[in-house]
Amino acid sequence: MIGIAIEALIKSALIAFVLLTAFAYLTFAERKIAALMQVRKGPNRVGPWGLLQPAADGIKLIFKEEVMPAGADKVLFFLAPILTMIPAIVIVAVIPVGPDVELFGRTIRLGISDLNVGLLYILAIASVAVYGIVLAGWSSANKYALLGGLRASAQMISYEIALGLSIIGPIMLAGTLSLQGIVQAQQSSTWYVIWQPLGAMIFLIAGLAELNRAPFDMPEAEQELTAGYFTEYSGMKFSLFFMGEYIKMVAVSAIATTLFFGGYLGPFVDKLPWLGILYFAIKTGAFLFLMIWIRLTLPRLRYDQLMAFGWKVLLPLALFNVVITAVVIVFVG
Amino acid sequence: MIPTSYYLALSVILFAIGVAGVLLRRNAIILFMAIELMLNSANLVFVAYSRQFGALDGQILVFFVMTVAAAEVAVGLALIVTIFRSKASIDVDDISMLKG
Amino acid sequence: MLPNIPELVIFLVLAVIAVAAALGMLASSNAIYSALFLVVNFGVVATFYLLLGAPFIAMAQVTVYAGAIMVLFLFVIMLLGAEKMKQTSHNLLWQKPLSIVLIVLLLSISFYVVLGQGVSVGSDLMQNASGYGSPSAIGTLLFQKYLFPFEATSILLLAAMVGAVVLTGVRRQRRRIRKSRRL
Amino acid sequence: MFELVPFILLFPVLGLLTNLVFGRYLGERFVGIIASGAVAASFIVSVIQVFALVNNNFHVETVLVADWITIGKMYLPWQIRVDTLSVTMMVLVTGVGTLIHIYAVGYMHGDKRFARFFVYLNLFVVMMLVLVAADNYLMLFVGWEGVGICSYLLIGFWYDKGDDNLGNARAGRKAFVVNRIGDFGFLIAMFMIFGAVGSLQFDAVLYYFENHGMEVGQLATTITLLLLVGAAGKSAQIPLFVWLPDAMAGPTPVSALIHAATMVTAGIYMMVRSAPIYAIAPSSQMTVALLGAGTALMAGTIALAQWDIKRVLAYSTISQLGFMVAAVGLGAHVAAMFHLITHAFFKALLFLSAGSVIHGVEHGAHKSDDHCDPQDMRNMGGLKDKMKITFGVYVVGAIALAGIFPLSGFWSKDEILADAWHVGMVEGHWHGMTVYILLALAAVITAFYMTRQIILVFFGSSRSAAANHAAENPPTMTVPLIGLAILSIVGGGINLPWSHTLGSWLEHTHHFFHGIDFNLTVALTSTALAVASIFVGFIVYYRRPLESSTAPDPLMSVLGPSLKFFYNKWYIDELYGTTFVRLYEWKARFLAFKVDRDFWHDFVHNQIILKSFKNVSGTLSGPVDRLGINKFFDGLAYSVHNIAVKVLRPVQTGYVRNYALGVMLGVVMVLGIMLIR
Repeated sequence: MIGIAIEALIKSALIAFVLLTAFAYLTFAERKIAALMQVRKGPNRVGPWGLLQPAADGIKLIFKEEVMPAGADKVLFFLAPILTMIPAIVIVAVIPVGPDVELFGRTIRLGISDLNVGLLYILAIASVAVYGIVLAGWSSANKYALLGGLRASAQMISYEIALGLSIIGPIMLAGTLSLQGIVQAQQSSTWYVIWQPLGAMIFLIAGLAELNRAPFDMPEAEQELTAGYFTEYSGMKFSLFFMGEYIKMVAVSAIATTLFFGGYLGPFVDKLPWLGILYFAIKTGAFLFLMIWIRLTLPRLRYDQLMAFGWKVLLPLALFNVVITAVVIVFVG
Repeated sequence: MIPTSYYLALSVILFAIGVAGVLLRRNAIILFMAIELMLNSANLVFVAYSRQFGALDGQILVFFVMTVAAAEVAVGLALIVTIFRSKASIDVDDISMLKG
Repeated sequence: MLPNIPELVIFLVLAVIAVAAALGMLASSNAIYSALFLVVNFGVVATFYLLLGAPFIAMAQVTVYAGAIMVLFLFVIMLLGAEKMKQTSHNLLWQKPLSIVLIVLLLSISFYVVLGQGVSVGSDLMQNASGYGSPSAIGTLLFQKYLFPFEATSILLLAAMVGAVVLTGVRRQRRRIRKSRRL
Repeated sequence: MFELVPFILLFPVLGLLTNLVFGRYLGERFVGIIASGAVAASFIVSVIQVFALVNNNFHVETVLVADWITIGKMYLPWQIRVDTLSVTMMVLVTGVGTLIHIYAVGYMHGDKRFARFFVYLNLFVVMMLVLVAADNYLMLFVGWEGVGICSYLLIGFWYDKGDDNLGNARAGRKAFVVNRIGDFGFLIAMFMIFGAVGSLQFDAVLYYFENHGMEVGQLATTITLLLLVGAAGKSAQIPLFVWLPDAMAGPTPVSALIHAATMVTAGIYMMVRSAPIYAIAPSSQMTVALLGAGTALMAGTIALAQWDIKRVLAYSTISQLGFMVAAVGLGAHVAAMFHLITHAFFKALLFLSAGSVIHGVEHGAHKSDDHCDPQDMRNMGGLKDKMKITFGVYVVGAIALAGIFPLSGFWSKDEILADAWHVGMVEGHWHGMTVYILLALAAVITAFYMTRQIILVFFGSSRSAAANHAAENPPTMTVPLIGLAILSIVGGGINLPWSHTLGSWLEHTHHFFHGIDFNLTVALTSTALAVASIFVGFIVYYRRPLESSTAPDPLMSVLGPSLKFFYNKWYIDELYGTTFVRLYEWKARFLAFKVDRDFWHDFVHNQIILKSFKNVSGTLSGPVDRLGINKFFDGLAYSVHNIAVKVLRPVQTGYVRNYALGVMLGVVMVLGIMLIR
């Protein structure tokens, strides 16, 4: 009993540490990749190749002044960034990063938990993630922030449906809601992206929209809303929002990897279980790169286009995908 | 194992609070939330009894209640928005006339 | 058979949070706070579902109530800007005392019934059987025994969807706005 | 393959439903395609049934469609009988029906009730198929009545035309009423059959009569005579033939389909179906044979004197039906069925060609503004160059009808004559010889009036502007004509004397159905008579053609008053008019004016009932109502009003929370009550 608790605690701490580090270096990576694509150098002064830049940024943000707007709702203004962060970290709990390994004489599952309702858990947490943004927008007592918050929440609610429908394909193929189960099911067939190309596409697009990232970064459209829901935020609270967004990027990439790209599976994983973590990291990293690439490539959509796309294109497509998958499963087996 | 009656007691309290919300508050939205609270306390009873009798039917019922609640909220909030547009108020005491 | 101490402590703490959140919903003057208190309450109830061996229902509770319904509430409140209601004159004088008397009566009757029922846990047997409350068990029951109610529910949802769209439809909105410039 | 048989009925039903519901939106082309396609599909299924029967060694097969009536021991299913006889009829009805449907698409072009026409036509096909597919007398009767109603609907299709704008409607009514007389006989026969056998299933009934032949001879005679009444109504025999000529008021495809090829054959079919009953009633067989032969001759003489192109054909039809009835009476069922089939071919062909002629002349009438009667042969003449195809097929039909070797009519008519000869000379029955002589005379007359018709219509010079401007019709009309013409030429092939194909085919239905050997004497005699008759016809009409449309018939000088007698149809209509119709009209008038109006309405109703009601209601409304009841209810209303104002209105505050409080109060009260109990 105690052993399990300690193990869970250690794993949680590790995951939190990995995620925070990933956040820091994801920002760095994004700036470097952007520079690369725009033929310039990017951060290169702090440390070798600018590797310490994230640390410098962090220190700077900590020492910035925390501004509290005049008409703001103080409690919620304070609570909102935290509410944004928590779901982003918590959602990772059910993702398996590798197969079971033997360590110190006990079998350890690489992943905090393996719920039999794992995917439902992910959907549930994803649906709660709206609160931080909505409340941030509202509590700032700022019209830009409020509009940004409302836009963000409408966008997230709308795309959540397509997101939920797109993961039904892997669920039906694997016959389980457990992520570990889905990964193992992909061992016997192949990666589900082969069977579910449309589902994977929809998941990726809806995922981007859930993240409020380009080309769906409407809530923070600078030209119209300055910085959207975090217009009034500064210092550490601002960086929490930032952190939330990048951790969510990692989370979405990890989920996509698990559902459609075989998770930690790869050659020799059954012999060397630790390799699984490497494979998982590589696949997730590829997704993160893809997201950055998309951001640097595609222009932002107009808001009405975005909503119309979500409801009129993505949702019907996702429904179609579900129906086709069901029909194929019933008739082909 | 927590006895079923503890859950029942808790849901009775929650239900009573919901009733109080309906009877005492005048904000239509809060009134609505109080109704949701009552539904939730009923759900809790269903699930508790579902465990006691080892039958899943209670959970199924909760599932249906949730669906109904979702439908109810969609229509109810649409009504509130419509009322607000014509009255500029969501005080239920202001909506005492049949004439819009 | 009484529950063991850690379980009881967890239950009591959660129950206190639930009741406190419900009271907070009832008492707060700001509708946003009410909604947030209610979200907390729903979260706690979801935890109770987990404790009661209903993980599927728990997740559905979070997704539907916390994730969809309450967000909708928040959304409407913010959209209308109706978080703080102006108090207008109050002419229902006997409403409040009578309500309180009735609520106390309801509570006492219910407690009399509930506590008079005695302490029972129910059969561990079924609950400990693997698959109790799992999605597949629920799904099997839902699509076999309760297929007709399930389909009826889908029609209900469709009706609600159409209703909501019609009630707040664009055409109506424009005309209303033209008619009253109060918005 | 037998399970396909319900589709024979289903296709036309679907077709008619489609046209009924969507007809007015579809446009002529689609309505025509749907209606014709439905019948064509039925035709294909019917042909499949032929092969099914062959595969089944010709054994009869019944297909249960639905249970219908079950009362006590009586069990009448909706069941389709597939045997050689019924399949023959199915193929005939759907085959000829298809061609006529296609023809009708062209003929009815531009009619304002186009879709309705095809609904009726499909309904007719359905009903006829029910009739021939029936496995019991009651189902047969359903089809029997069904074709009757379709006939009524279709004869009166142009109900707003004819004399006084009512003529066509009257013709429809006449057909309906006359048929009803026949149905009356059929119904009573059916009741008697049920009384004797306890079932209406063909198998049971026929088995009963075959095995109780001696004991029930008297009963069989009565039943068969009653059945004859029914057949006479449907198949237009003496004395009930008067409706058929009037039925020419309907559109020509109707005349072809109903009054030549199918419906009128229902009577023949029914008698052939009931053959085992007739077999044990020789006296009624004799009656049937003489009646048929008499009809054949009488109708032939009338046809001789008519001017209306379709009317000639109508009487010719009656005459040919007389041949068939006579054949049935002689026990020559195969010959009857054979003639039925070939007659369906060439009479449909003749009617449709006549329709083509009428259509062509109408066309000419529109063009030349000459609005003479387009059906009157006196207004025609010289059409053979203007309508070449029509002329060709018309001649084929006429030769086939006249019975010239080797066309189909020759083989079938000769078989009947040979049968009559056989009964008369070989078996030595006096009625056989009588029938032979009557039928031979009728055949001679047939050849003569067909010659007369062809010459009047196609030869000589045009006697009106309309005929002068007549033109050939579109392919939808001419192609079915050519098809029917081919069938009329080769149709005799189904039962050549030395192969007896049809005979051996039908033998599987009743063992005593069999053909008769070829009789060279009879064949030569009749052919010689027919050729001579045609020759005489040429002499009379071709050498001295009519000069104008008002000139008298050249025959007038020869036959004189008897031709007038023929022209007026032996004054049969007048006879019926003075005897039956006037009597009924007098009775109806008496009932309507004396009994109904004077007694029931004026006296009983107005004097007794109305007056007493007035008195009673006067007292009720005055003192009782106004002073007693009204006061009471006024008071009641006021008290209700007061209660509402003082008690109920304050409760209706309009505040939701108040109402919720009320609900809560109720909940607590119910809970409390439950707790106390």
